[in-house]
Amino acid sequence: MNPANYLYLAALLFTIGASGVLLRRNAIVLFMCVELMLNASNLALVTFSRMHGNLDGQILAFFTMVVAAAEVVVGLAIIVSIFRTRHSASVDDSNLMKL
Amino acid sequence: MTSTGEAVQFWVLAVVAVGGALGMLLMKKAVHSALCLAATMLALAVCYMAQGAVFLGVVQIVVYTGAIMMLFLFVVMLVGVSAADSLKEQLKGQRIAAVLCGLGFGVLLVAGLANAHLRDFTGLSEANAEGNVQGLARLIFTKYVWAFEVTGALLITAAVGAMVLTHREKVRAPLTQRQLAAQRVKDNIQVPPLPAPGVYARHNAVDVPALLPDGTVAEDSVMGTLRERGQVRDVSQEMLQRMAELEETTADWLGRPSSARPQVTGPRQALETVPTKDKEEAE
Amino acid sequence: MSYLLSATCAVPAAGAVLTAALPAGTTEARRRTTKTVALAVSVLTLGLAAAVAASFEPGGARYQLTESHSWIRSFGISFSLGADGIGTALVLLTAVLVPLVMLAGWHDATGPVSGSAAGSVPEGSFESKRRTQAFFALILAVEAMVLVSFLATDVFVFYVFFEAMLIPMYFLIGGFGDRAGGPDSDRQRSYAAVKFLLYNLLGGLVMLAAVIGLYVVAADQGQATFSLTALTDAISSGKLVIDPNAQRALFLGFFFAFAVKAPMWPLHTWLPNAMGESTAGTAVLITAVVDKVGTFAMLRFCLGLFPDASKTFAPVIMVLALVGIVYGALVAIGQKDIKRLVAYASISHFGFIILGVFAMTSQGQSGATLYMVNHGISTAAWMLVAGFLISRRGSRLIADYGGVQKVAPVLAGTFLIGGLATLSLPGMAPFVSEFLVLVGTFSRYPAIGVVATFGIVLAALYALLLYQRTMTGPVKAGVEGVKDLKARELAVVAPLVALTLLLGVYPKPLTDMVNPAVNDTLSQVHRTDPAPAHPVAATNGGEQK
Amino acid sequence: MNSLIPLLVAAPLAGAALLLLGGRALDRFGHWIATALAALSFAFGLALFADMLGRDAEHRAVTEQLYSWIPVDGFQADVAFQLDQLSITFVLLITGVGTLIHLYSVGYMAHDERRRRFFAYLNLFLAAMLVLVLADNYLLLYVGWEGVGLASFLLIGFWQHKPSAATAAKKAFIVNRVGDMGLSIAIMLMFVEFGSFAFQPVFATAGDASEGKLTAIGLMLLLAACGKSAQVPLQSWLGDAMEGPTPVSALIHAATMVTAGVYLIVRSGAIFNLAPDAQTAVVVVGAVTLLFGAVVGCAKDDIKKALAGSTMSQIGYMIMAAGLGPIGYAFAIMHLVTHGFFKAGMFLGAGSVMHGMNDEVNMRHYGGLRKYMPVTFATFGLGYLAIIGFPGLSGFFSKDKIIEAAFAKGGTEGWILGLCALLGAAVTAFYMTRVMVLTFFGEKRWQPDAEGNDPHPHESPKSMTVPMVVLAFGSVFAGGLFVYGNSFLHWLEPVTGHAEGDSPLSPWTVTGLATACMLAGAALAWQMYGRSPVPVKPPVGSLLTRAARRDLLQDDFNHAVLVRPGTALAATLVWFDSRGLDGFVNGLAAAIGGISARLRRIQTGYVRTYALSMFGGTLVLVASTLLMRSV
Repeated sequence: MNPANYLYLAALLFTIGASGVLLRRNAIVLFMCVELMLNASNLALVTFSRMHGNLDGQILAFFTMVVAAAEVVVGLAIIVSIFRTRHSASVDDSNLMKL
Repeated sequence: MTSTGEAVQFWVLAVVAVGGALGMLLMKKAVHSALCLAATMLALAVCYMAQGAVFLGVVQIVVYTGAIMMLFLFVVMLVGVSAADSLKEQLKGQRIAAVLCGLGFGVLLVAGLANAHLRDFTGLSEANAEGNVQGLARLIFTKYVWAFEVTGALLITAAVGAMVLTHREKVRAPLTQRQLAAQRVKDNIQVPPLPAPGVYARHNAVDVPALLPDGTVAEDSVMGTLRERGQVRDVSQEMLQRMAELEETTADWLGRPSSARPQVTGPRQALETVPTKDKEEAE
Repeated sequence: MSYLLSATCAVPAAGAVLTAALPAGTTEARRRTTKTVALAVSVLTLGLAAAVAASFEPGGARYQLTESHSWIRSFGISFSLGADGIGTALVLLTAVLVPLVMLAGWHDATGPVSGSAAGSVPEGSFESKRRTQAFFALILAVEAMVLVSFLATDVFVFYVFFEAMLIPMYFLIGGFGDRAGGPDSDRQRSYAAVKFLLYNLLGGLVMLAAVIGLYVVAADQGQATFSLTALTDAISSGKLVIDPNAQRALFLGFFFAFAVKAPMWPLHTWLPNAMGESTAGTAVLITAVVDKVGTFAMLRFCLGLFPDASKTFAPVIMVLALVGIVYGALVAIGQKDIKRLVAYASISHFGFIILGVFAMTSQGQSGATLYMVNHGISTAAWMLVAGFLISRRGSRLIADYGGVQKVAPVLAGTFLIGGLATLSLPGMAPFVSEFLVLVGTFSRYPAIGVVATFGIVLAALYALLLYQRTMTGPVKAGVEGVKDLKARELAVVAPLVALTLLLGVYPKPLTDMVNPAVNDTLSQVHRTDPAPAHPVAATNGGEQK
Repeated sequence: MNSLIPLLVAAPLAGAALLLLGGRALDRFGHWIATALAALSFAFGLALFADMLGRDAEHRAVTEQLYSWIPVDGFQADVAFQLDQLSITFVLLITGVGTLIHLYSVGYMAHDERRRRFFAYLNLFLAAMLVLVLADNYLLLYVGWEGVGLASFLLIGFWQHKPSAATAAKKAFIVNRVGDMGLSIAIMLMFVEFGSFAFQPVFATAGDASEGKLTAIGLMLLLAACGKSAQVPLQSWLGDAMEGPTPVSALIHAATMVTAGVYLIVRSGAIFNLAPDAQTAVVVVGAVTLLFGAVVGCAKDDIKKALAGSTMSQIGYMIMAAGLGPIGYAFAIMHLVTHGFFKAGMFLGAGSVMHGMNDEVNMRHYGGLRKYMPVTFATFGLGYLAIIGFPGLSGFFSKDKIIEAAFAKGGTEGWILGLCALLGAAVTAFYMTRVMVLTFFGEKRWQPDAEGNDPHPHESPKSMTVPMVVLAFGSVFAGGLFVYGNSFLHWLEPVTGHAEGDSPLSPWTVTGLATACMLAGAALAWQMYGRSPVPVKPPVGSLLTRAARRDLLQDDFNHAVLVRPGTALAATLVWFDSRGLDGFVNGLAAAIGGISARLRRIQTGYVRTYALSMFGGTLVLVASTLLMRSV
């Protein structure tokens, strides 16, 4: 089997994640989709590092994870506070970003 | 080319991962989505290990599946386990556009990958010669030390930020029980204590509202959060059914004419929902 | 390398910062300190400008006291200054006018924005607390930027300050008006300010494109610099050859910006609003100082950088300028608002200046340069006296006045002098320049010269009509209370009147300063004066005996 | 000695500056300062005159270079004075008459609280007029030219509280501006043609220029002269100019300023001599104006306006003479000088009459005043005899010479001009007799003035009568003095040159004809106004009379042809400026605003929409990059 399949897999997952972001309205699920996308990219990175035979790809993936963790922390906090104020976790209910 | 073993493993894991992803995408309830995502992540963790990124695999399992997904679940609990998206899309054309974009993107990526010739593979054998963790460590603390420090700072900031965002300043001292009582008498909405949930000798679950004498539910006997999530289990109907049957049998047994039999009336309007003040206290 | 020029520009800039930083003027005493500081700074600037003029030898090189500080090396941009005759004359004009404008606007920035807005500004709010600082700091900022634009010998530096000028001007126009506006004067003023900003911004952006284009063209031929002197030398020596079409495009890019700033018909419509709504002092700043940057830049940049294109477009531009002369004068005659009338008169005068610049004769261009100075002085006198009058009566409408000379003879007299200067009466400065422009134009384009001469009749018409309607006749109701000029106001007007007369009788120092630069410009465009058909013997009455 | 020339100008200029800046402190004696300075200037003039007499004819002209005024390459304008026979003549006339009128004004303006300013303006006028006649180049002449215009503007509008005065002042200045335009164009033409506009070089090289150019220059100069000297078609301002105080009318609008046009033409003789067409134009203008003014003078009831009409007509004589070329130059100047005397005298007389009659100007409200103001009557009478050309008085000689010169022009045009001149003489006699009779003879027709108090005519104070007497002497003897041995002719000849035309008529015939015309006109006037009582209310009169009362409809003409279209044009342009140009600009702004308001709709505020657009964008980008790669 050609390890490039890992890349196809990553692409597939990424696409699913992306469409999820566009389709779901629940903020939490939205976040999960984003996580999925990050994971897909991580997979790709790991695969690349295997291709090139050096660990830099993995390092990058590692950093991605860290950043993702940070992002999740903040993001979820935001979701919670929004839910507190508007009693809803749907991103469509908070559409104040317009004139 | 890799070993058949890995090939088998890959196909299995790929199916699991994609399935999980799709599940996450399609499940109505957030909890299910979270679980599906956890599955995908586990599968990916194994993929990492299979590709010689042992450390990352472990981190994936511990940090992601272990910590982050749990965090997700906590929030889901907070927001409501069974709070489900309504399936109707209110942004016009969003769904179709999204699907099209998704497909187009996938096609593009795949096409791109197909165009790129990825034949030659130098494995990680020598890179991982002294062990994957050591290799990573060497890089992290030499070449990428600066980035490493920065991410550390980022994490701190994130943590503080999360606290700032979720922390709520107490503007007034919390009321004592006495003050609460006085307050309740003063604004005279619900002077006696709220009714306890559960129907005597039938149910004792917190999500079952008590029934008023006329058989309607006492909404405020159920805690606010459940009401918020719409997880109140209304059993008034079956209660009334049973009452009706009881009346029937008694009437038959006494042989009363049907005219003299009392009409079973359906439940009245439920009480209007309790004022918001109490609701907030309930939260 | 002397630092005199940069000092001249830096002092007002520093003064602006200082003034803005002074404690907020809640009390009259504090306000006075603010004003005094600002005035002192402007006077110091005047001293420096005088030093520049003194150390400038008319006989010497075109650009003197040059200094250059590298700024953006990779693009060959350097903060380089240099004073030539034309620039020095205008620097002097600016340095003279700013203190007088401050003195004239001594009380313009104390009260609320305008009569209608009275009370809309709660006491103690930022508006009323920092207004004084803001007003004087903005004036100083404008002065600094104008000075740099007059002295810059680097195209990019010039562009930057040419544009940056708009910011303080925008706030001056939008934030401070005379108390004579109608009920919606605030709306009118903000409209005027925005109009001013957008108009000039548009021009500036077109110019920016042209500036970049110029750099690209020059860089292609190994002249990767923004230095004006280097470029003009390269062009005149043929080392840098811009192909005709590109040159025309670039010329138009530059000229458009300057024509908006000047302003030239038909791009003038922002001027009447801006001058009408702002305070008299600001109006003077606009018409006498800021707009001069436009005409000055035509002379220095358009002609210097694009000689052939200038020659190509000269006839068109002159016709437009001619239209502007007649049009401005006629519209001025039809005005009901004193300040708008002055504005349209200025438009007519700018027509003359542009005429002189593009006639490309030494008389025309010397005349145009003198015209910039003289118009600045005379219009300042006219406008400021008008401002004093308006501030007394609280109305800009000509119809509200009449018989002022009865109650305020000195005011009326100075106003008449200003008007006579505007209609360029011989013996007053504007006559010299106007006649030079006419002669210069006539000697190359007789027809245009003749038509332009009609301008002097129309000028007499609007100036004297204004005087007759406001000052003469029986005293109108509401005018009786008008007081005559106070000492402060006399201190403003007297120097202007004195200068008008002095430069009218003995303009030689100015002409000696300007002529070499003009000749240099003419040599850049390879133009020589048309020779007289039957030259008289060398010893005519004109030679100095 | 030449260093006196600048002082000539400086003295009155200093006076003007002093009085204007001096402030109220000078109110009490400022007028005496002004008069003294005028007299001083006159003294300088006499000194220079004496000095000039001391030299022989060739070396009388001197130039005094002060400093270089506008030095620009190829363009040299200097402040330089030239004093020759012609200019000294004017200097003496201006300063002399000027001083007398200063003196007169001391009495006349005694009760005006703005007297100081009045005298400042008078001094300013003297200075400007002297610059005009002393300049050695046209540009400096232009300075004086507009300077006197300014002074006249200030003095006509001296009583600014009267709207009529303010309007008249503005009108005078504007009309003069039209003339000035001609002068400036002429200067430009000279500059383009000769590269200079100083007198000697231009006149020296005038011969090289083509006749067309010279004609153009000449016509432009004529336009200037028309403006300043109130000649047709720019004559309309002179009548209104009588709004000014009477001394002003005497000095500026009779004796000196209005004759500047004649000076200009005579001074530019070298150019006109080479441009016959221009000369013809000059002659025509002069002839037309001399009749025009005379006709207007006949119809006016306002004494000053009648005199203004006569001024116009007399200047018409001068201009015509000047247009005749070398034949007439000297005589034009001669008539100018004599006219300066008698017309100034008569204006002062008129002023004295008004002074005694509560500022009444309508002659129909005068009558029988000779008993009440004998000195005025006598001086005015002498002036009257002089102007109608009564044999022996100055007007007789000067006008007679002009008529001769007109005939001497020769050919049909000679005849036409001569007859015009004769006709003019007759009409002059008519209207001047009319003025004389209406004012001093007949029965009293006095009317109470606005306040209702009846006039008590009385002789004016010494300060007013003395100048009148002096001027009367001038108007009696000046002419005889000048023609005695053709002294004046020989005096001016070096400057103006002289030529004898071939007159079809002998001088004596002309004299006879002129006298006859004069007598006829006077007799007719006596017949009409002396014999029969004069109605206080003016009769309707013939069409011509009514037209003449309205200055032969000149104002109506100007109003219809220039003023109304002009105002309409201005209004239209204002509208066009606000609606057309500005409307376009604002429309543009509004359009942009509208478009952006539409575009704003895209901002739904739904995160997912933004995400979608981002995603789509990435899609497009990636696709395009890949395509680029593959292509």
